[in-house]
Amino acid sequence: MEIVNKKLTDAQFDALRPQVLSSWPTGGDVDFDEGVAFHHDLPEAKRFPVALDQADQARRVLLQPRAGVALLEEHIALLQLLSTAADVLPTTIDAYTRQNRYDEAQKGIDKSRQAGHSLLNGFPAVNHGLRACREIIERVEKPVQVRHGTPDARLLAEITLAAGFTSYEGGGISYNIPYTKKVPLQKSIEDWQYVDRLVGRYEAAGVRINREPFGPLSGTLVPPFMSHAIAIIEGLLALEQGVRSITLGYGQAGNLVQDIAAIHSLRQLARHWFEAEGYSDFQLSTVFHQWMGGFPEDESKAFAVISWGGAVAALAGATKVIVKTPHEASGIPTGEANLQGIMATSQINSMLVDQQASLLPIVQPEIERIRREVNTVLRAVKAAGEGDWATGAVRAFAAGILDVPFAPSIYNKGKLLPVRDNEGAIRLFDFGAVPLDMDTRAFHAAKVKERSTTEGREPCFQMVIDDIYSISKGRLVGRPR
Amino acid sequence: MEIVNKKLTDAQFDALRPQVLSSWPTGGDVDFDEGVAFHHDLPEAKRFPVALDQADQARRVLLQPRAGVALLEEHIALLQLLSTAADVLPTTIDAYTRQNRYDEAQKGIDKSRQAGHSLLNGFPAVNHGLRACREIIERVEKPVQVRHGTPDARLLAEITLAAGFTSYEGGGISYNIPYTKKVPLQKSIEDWQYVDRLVGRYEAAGVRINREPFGPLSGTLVPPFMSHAIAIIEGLLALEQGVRSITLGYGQAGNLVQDIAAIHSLRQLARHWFEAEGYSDFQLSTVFHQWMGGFPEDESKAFAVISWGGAVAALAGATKVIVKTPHEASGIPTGEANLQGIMATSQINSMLVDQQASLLPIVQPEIERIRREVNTVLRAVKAAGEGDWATGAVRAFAAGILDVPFAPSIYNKGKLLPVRDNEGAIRLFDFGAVPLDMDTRAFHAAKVKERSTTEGREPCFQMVIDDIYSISKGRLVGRPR
Amino acid sequence: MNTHTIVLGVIGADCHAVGNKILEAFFTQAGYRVVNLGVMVSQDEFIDAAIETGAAAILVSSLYGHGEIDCAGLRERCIERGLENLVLYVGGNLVVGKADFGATRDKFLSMGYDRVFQPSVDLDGVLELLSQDLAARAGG
Amino acid sequence: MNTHTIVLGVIGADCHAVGNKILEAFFTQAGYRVVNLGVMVSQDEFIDAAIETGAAAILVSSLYGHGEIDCAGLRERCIERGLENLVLYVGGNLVVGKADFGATRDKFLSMGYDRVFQPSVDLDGVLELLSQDLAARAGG
Ligand code: B12
Ligand code: B12
Repeated sequence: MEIVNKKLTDAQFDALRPQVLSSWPTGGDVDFDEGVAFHHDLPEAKRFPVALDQADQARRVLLQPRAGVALLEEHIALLQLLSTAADVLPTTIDAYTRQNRYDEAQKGIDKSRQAGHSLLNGFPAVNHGLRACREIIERVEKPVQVRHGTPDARLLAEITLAAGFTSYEGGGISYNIPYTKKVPLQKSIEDWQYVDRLVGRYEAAGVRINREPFGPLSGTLVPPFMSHAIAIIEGLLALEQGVRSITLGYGQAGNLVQDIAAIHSLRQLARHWFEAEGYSDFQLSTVFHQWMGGFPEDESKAFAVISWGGAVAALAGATKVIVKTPHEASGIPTGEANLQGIMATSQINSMLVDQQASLLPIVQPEIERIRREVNTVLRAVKAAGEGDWATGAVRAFAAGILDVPFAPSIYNKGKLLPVRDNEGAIRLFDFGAVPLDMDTRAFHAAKVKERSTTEGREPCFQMVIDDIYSISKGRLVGRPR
Repeated sequence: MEIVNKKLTDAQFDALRPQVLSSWPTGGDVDFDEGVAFHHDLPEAKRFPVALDQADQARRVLLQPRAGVALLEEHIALLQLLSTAADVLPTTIDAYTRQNRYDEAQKGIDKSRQAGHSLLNGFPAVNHGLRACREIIERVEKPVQVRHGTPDARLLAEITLAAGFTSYEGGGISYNIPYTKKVPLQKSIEDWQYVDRLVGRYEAAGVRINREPFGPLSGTLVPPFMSHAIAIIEGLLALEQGVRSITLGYGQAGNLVQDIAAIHSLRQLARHWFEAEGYSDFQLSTVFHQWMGGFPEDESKAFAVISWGGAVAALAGATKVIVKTPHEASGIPTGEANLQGIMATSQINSMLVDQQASLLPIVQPEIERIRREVNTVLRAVKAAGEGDWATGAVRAFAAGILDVPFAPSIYNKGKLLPVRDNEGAIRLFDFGAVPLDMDTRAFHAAKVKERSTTEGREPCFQMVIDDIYSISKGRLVGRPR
Repeated sequence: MNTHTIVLGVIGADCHAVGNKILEAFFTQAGYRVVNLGVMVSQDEFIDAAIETGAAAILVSSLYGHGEIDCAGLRERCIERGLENLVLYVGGNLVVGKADFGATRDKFLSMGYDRVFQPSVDLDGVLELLSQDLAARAGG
Repeated sequence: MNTHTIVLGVIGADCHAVGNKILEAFFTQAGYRVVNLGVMVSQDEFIDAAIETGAAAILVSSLYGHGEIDCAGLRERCIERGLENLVLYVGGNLVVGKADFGATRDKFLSMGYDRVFQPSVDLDGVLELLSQDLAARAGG
């Protein structure tokens, strides 16, 4: 049976729940009502949706790092350090937990204890369990979000939300296609319906929890219209399950105009589609990810990339910016390196946040372009699903209507080929099976031609490879040397 | 007798020369013809005007640090280190030499030898003399410029130019008003006529030496029209003496639109005035100074300020950018810190240099405004001088037609009071005696009012002080807390 | 031109796909027969593929930080399964955190990898080393 | 409100004028009678002004890095010229380069300055210290 975008009934949800909670021993500690009671007692300062709302109202950009280590005390100390400079905090989950490999996560915890430093690339929240997660919320004075990359994130959600986390990243598409190889899309969308329904239940119990689809996807030359289309679909799926606070994300491309247009169009398009599909009374915000592709190894150069991300986040007026660090090219950052990224971002952010208005005139045409592309693709997805967004998403990926460049999933066609134009904006070199209209195709082709003329070479896969390496090698457009 | 803007005759120049060369023993080594011969043998790669030309043609932005230490070997090693990343190099002169206090410079050299590290804030080129300066040129593989702040820079010029330096910063106004307290403007302009005439003589001998008036002046809230007016006057004074390669400078204000407009208008206005005054056959380029006011102490924040400067230099299409360092707020940078600033700038520069065109539409109105202000002021200066730019400059400062905010010179009125507007652009709060037209005044007043309404306080000196501190405290507009 | 077969893949629970796709394109263009297992490859999958295709080398990638855990024991397992003469390379962001590469290299050399590479490695250089190592292995 | 006179200035060949103008505004607003000598002030000019105006304190600024050379001997010279009881402060970027402030402070304390300040100093705090020090000096 194909999946449908329909709110899970209480009976359906309750039937799934025991199996979820018993998939690892720590699931047994989850008590929804106790969780709700704890949330009700949380001070405003620890609530993610409140922080987002206040930021949008004050036209400020919230700064958020990524951070997670293997052991609880170290993790709390890390977040306490970062909370001196960040506005909202993460708990980044390790990669074994993301694949539900709790045995291996346990090995990672044990070896980290022996080694005296973290051997895991995140905090294994499921293994540590509810009490430990609760301690994070109790001992950290700012809102904390679960950030991960988990196709089946049901148990993780049950534990962390009951523990008091007030925001949960991910989605059935965005935490599958870039993060897995063989998980069927239908399966991950189904499992995320569960997560969204859980959030919807908290909402119904008076506890607002923010949900954030993962915007950047593969982080590598993703054209804005594609990540927007997917973000909006995930937003629709979440709304249907009762989620009411949604943050849609976008990963910096590098071209100033395109990136500002992307944030504006994301906000506009999401509102439009959410309302057109009959949802209202939602709280919508945006998150801008500083450059998500390969970073330069040199830390000073990394600071420049970070600063440019901070600059554009401010000029675009995103609600939140996810901050990279000078260690990005090398490894999980130390707390200090993480702070450095936040400090640089904070400086440039507050220097530029008053300057948004002057750029509006030049971004309008690009907003219009993205809008047209997104609308075309979303209509095609809806048509593919015969009106149903869940079915539509699954069929659209199978048909290549939705297609994420450089994603590892076998359920992703991988036929769409992006390339930068002469000003560094991401355009399409091969449209794959994405059903863009003729004018749009002609526009992309002309832009790519302009560049290939400048460089005196035909558009080719080497050009794409050059673009993948470009920022790590100190440029934006991967010109031949 | 008042000073006039007239090419020094050979007789006048030759009469002054013995006195200049004998003002310190090392002057005796200067041999103009030998210097010319040395210049003729210099490879292209060591010639400043060539580098500027190539950069403008390739639409690249040259990166230049500031650097100078007390002792020769250390200074050469420093430049060699920086030449791995910089495009063109400096030799920054110490502050005693700038005041012709060669005795004290000598003490600084001696104490530095004892201490084992530099106790001077620059390289005392006069004390070290011609042979030492020649060694710099011989052992450093890129063009080197003398950067200083010297009201009477005649001997320094004789020595360094004969030694093979191919660019010389400064001017009779820009190296007086911000750098001295009691040197009469007439005196410094006269002394700089000598310097320019010397450069003109090299030019006549087939040796092109670049001249660069110091654009940023006090580095503190200088409105673009004021620094432009002064830069253009210094350009005219230099042209008259036979200089042919001129780089006009501008210090970053912080507002994107204003800064881009400033670089564009500087280039346009200079060309216009130079040609209108009958000069042709000059080589004109621009230099953008990364933020010249107080820096944040935190190095990560400093990286953000540096990166923003690098970004705007690229987006504005300046010929050259002067790079700050993460040590700026604290002290003369180490070579490593200097490299860090260059690396960050290099990264952001090459990421943005292809994106200039898209910003043009939004900077036009500001270009128009600056053009109008500069033209008004320059016409007033010319009128004050009854057609003579040198006389005009002296009288204009006396009358407050030219007025540099926060400058220490007693020959500067200091009545002009700048303040940031709501988007961080520098506007005028008190016009002093600057003869701007009524529409322009109304525009400034409206902009200042807009901000004071936002902040709920009258424009006042405290607002100006807040703006002086703002970037070092992590913002651009100095809002009340 | 050589006709060696090499196996590529990203080990463990690691999903970083971009470098892997570039390596595939690069070694293919250089004339190798490339068997690319993509991301999230287990030790046994690497070995199965090498046996099946008669590969002369396995090039393991690990980007996400768990390399230290995921890569340990691969050499022993190769030998157990009869792959005595295999060239074994590993590259990427091999450990958690920004670490001194010398120490990381020693760690992985002592696990039995023939060569250990940083992300910033020049691939043309790798090509040369690989053909040397394959020649030496064939000769020895 | 106090009615002490204080002398301000930037010592040596130093042209940094901005901080000096802010200090003048700040101490004036705080009620001091401020004699501001501006930039490029010699040791003797400081002392002449202090004698002439009966100042209770001299606040020396040095931003440009030659502080170590320019500021040495001022205390001795004050005493020579009969200013025994003067409060002597110094602040700014006192040495060449980014240095550990503890070492810099010790260096200037041992030159006879009563207090030594970094650029990032909170001026309200300085105000308090100054009134304490002036009171103590008057009492002692
Ligand atoms: C893009 C990216 C992602 C994307 C990946 C999308 C996709 N499916 O491919 C997304 C956002 C999904 C992602 C997720 C995660 N990522 Co990630 N990611 C990156 C990033 C920014 C770029 C990687 C990239 O594509 N580079 C471009 C390619 C061309 O380079 P490359 O991958 O390095 O490969 C080249 C070389 O390494 C070399 N090479 C590689 N293998 C081999 C083998 C041999 C034999 C040889 C010779 C050479 C060689 O050649 C390749 C081609 O040039 C890097 C940081 C960086 N490099 O800037 C982090 C980074 C790799 N990610 C990291 C982490 C930790 C994660 C997460 C666990 C989340 C987290 N905790 O932050 C998850 C992983 C979940 C999982 N299950 O794997 C860390 C790893 C930390 C460490 N080792 O200490 C990094 C280093 C960032 C950081 N500093 O924290 N990531
Ligand atoms: C603007 C500036 C200039 C302008 C000055 C214009 C003018 N006439 O005022 C120009 C461009 C002309 C200039 C020139 C030079 N400068 Co300058 N300049 C700066 C800069 C960027 C800002 C200074 C400023 O205005 N700050 C804002 C004011 C409000 O802060 P402030 O000056 O620090 O003053 C405050 C505090 O220090 C404190 N304070 C100061 N004195 C005292 C005293 C007491 C008792 C107390 C309690 C407090 C106190 O209170 C003040 C008010 O808050 C600084 C670096 C920085 N801070 O970011 C470099 C800096 C001061 N300059 C420096 C140097 C070296 C020079 C030059 C020699 C050129 C060179 N080699 O680079 C020349 C000086 C020539 C000369 N004869 O003096 C160095 C000094 C290095 C060192 N100490 O190791 C600095 C630190 C830059 C650097 N890192 O290299 N400069």
